[in-house]
Amino acid sequence: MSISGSTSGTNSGNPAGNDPAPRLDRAAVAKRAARDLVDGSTVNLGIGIPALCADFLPDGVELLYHAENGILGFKELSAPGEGDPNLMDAGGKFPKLVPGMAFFDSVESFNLIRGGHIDVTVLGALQVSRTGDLANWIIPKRGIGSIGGAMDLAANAKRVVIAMEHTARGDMPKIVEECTFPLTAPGCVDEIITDIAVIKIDRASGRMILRETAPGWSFDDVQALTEATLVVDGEIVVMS
Amino acid sequence: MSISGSTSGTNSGNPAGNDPAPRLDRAAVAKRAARDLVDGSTVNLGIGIPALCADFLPDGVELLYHAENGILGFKELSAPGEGDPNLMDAGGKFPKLVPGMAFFDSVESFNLIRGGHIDVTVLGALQVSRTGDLANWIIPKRGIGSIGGAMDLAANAKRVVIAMEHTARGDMPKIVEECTFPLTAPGCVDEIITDIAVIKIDRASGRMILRETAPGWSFDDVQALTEATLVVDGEIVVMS
Amino acid sequence: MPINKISDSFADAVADIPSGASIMIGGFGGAGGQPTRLMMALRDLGVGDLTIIGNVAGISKTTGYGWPDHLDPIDQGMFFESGQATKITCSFPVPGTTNPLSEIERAWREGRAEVDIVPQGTLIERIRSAGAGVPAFYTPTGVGTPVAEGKEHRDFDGRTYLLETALSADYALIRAQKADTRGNLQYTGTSRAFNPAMATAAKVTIVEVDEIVEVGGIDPERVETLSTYVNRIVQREAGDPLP
Amino acid sequence: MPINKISDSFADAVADIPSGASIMIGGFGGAGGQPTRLMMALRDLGVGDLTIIGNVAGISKTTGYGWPDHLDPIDQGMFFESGQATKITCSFPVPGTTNPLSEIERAWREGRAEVDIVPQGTLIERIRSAGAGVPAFYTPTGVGTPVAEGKEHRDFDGRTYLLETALSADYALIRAQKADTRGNLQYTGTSRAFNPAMATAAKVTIVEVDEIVEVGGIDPERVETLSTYVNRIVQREAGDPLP
Repeated sequence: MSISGSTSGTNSGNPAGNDPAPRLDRAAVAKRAARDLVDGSTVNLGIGIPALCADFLPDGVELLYHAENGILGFKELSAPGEGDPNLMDAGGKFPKLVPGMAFFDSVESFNLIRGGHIDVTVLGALQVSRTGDLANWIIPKRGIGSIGGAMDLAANAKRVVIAMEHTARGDMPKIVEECTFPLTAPGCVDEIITDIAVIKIDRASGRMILRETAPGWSFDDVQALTEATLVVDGEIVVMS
Repeated sequence: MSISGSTSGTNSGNPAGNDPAPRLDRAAVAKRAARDLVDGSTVNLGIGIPALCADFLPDGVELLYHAENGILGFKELSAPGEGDPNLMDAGGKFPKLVPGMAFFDSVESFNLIRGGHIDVTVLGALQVSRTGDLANWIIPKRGIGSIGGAMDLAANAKRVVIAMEHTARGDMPKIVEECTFPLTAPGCVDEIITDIAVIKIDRASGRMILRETAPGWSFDDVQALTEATLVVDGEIVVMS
Repeated sequence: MPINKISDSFADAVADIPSGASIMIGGFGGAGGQPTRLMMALRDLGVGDLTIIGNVAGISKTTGYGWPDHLDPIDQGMFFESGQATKITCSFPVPGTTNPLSEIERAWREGRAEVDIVPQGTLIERIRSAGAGVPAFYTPTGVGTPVAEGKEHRDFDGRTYLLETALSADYALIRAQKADTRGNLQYTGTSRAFNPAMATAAKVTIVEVDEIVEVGGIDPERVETLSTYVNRIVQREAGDPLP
Repeated sequence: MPINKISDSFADAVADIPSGASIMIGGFGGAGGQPTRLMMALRDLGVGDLTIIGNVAGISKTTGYGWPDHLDPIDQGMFFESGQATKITCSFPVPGTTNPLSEIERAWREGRAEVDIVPQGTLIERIRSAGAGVPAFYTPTGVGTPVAEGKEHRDFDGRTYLLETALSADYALIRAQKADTRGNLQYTGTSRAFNPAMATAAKVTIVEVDEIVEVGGIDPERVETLSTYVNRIVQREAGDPLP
């Protein structure tokens, strides 16, 4: 859990009106991120766009959702007003009791994370650097922030995927050469999925490879909203 | 659990026949050790004489027995042939299921020990030094030994009591100035209860204080079978 | 006869907590697993200069985090609103930007409180270590971040780790669903969270439960906190409307 | 559809274990909690140069430790009798002086096996640390003893501690009573011991169970090993006479 869900939600789109085509909505970003989740994986989804991934799993894919507060194997939320305070997820919501769930304490929950047993975590971000540094827990001018499980997840999950809007308020780039915000973890991000692009980070070579663009967006269009230098390595396909 | 129970059991008494009076039997040593156990304490008893303490608790005293293999609150053993392999103590015996027991894994079991939550452990010994060093896990000439939970218990229990025969085979002293056997833990023993004496170790001053002697045994009689120098500090009473 | 661990009231259970004490407060954040009645008793006791150790702390009142919609949330912010607490160590004291300031953030901004923010996995492992007799351990979490400042770095097998130290407290206020009279505890669902580890890491552990049963009333397989760790137990009133 | 973790036979479940592998064997010592059928399958597989990681190891056959009187004990000594194992890390490999030599002690005396004896609390914490992503920790246990030789010593708050490192393995053979088809595990009584921690610390965890149930067949409060840690499950034959 990190605060990035709520903070990246403050992006107000494209006030200047010079986008070549519409950006994807949050659901579409989540849907694209969900497509890469592998059946049977143990997965931790951050709040915001990442949490929406659960609504868009491909047919036949079943994931084992983990939340930091000590639950594995939850699915949908209870109806409003029907939740049990003793059956909570890490976002403070109340899932339903379903077969196969497991409850445990916070020691065990972070053994699972720190021990590298989480296959994938999908998180939000304030900034991601070209080499995969992630900043998603504090806005410097606020002076105080919340870490929660974000540092443990970012540093230790087998795969770290960022699902977010491509830019912050006023089209300020969030994908940067070097993060100026305090880090959550250095060199941890494997892939970024945004409302205009899918970018793979090749940490070994320090390259950001543009893999996909939203319909109507070119390499140059995406690069214009990205401070970090993007490269092409193989075909660029249209996001779907 | 340490091997000392079985090894200290090899003492063959007093072959030279020059004892001033009989030595106490194993049950009497255990009974004397049991008298100091405080109601409600969490206690770990080693095998041999220490394990016998459970048979001699004063009226009204109820202890919470812990065994390293992950059980708290056990009492008597099952009848021969009736034990359940999934309800074992650390000595490999099978206690009965009684109300209030708790089962847990070895991580939790040693959190309890290492964390200093065991009020008293009663252990056997091969040697105890004047400053409370304990050796009870390996006989040097054998070259190989078993540590089990002995080092964790000796180093971390709030109070370490040794219950043993005063001397080894041939009246070789076990209570010595310096241990010649490899240590289980240095400076850990609080009290020694043997078949001829009760000795308190004042670790702050490095003194062994003789508190009690078996009926018919004088200070000098006990000192003669003790390599470490004993001192008197207060009255010496007769063991009972 | 073992010591009687049962307190007659929440006020009695916390009565000896002095000003200046460090207090662990169990649960995860949210209503479930939070020792709400013990917290209210500590607030009513009025002692000050407290150091609080929590997890998700003080964000429920302004965000509703982890509380059913029909109830007014109660959270660790109460000790900062009352001015009793001057420090908190926790992982998540700041709500999102769209929410009003929490009591903890307000106290921090006004210079009334020190806020020590620790990664959640490091926080729980530090607490667990205090109970388990481990004075320090290495973790990969926080390397290359502000959390690493001033800490020892060390490489094992080519990866860099931080040295983190055990975190104990004078008191732990925790919440369980069931206790037996000896002090064995059983939890329900996700209410375990920080409670079992905190029970092991404080000099005095005080537990708020729904129900106290006789010895034998908890399945030996379901004793999630051993009685050895528990000093005081208080039972809630039947039908208490708070979770 | 999640991966099928169920193996058809004990032989299948261990078939890919190569010579030279390191193998954790669960339980405490004694019949309860020991993955006896998996051990027999590994012996029958015949691979060699194995490193075994156990706890109380190889003393049941000569002492009866932890076995019902009417059965012939089976223990980790089998891998030393067969010559498959060349090393063991454990806490208790030597029976009392009044007992015949164990297979492990005999192999050690004959120079066929290296025996690494570790304090039990340090052993379980090293295994737990490997699963929990902690590369090293400090413990008070072993200071001033042969166990401390060559290890880093460090003082915290005036007491001296040893640095101990995480201990992982290629395979863990463990024993539980119940598994669901997803791989969640439930244990009975004192059979937990080293099993849950070992499940987290090996590259491949293989579980021997009495019963495999559908998902939902284990109470969510009683999942003592999470399915994430489990790679293969084998069910014993109904009425297996071994504990």
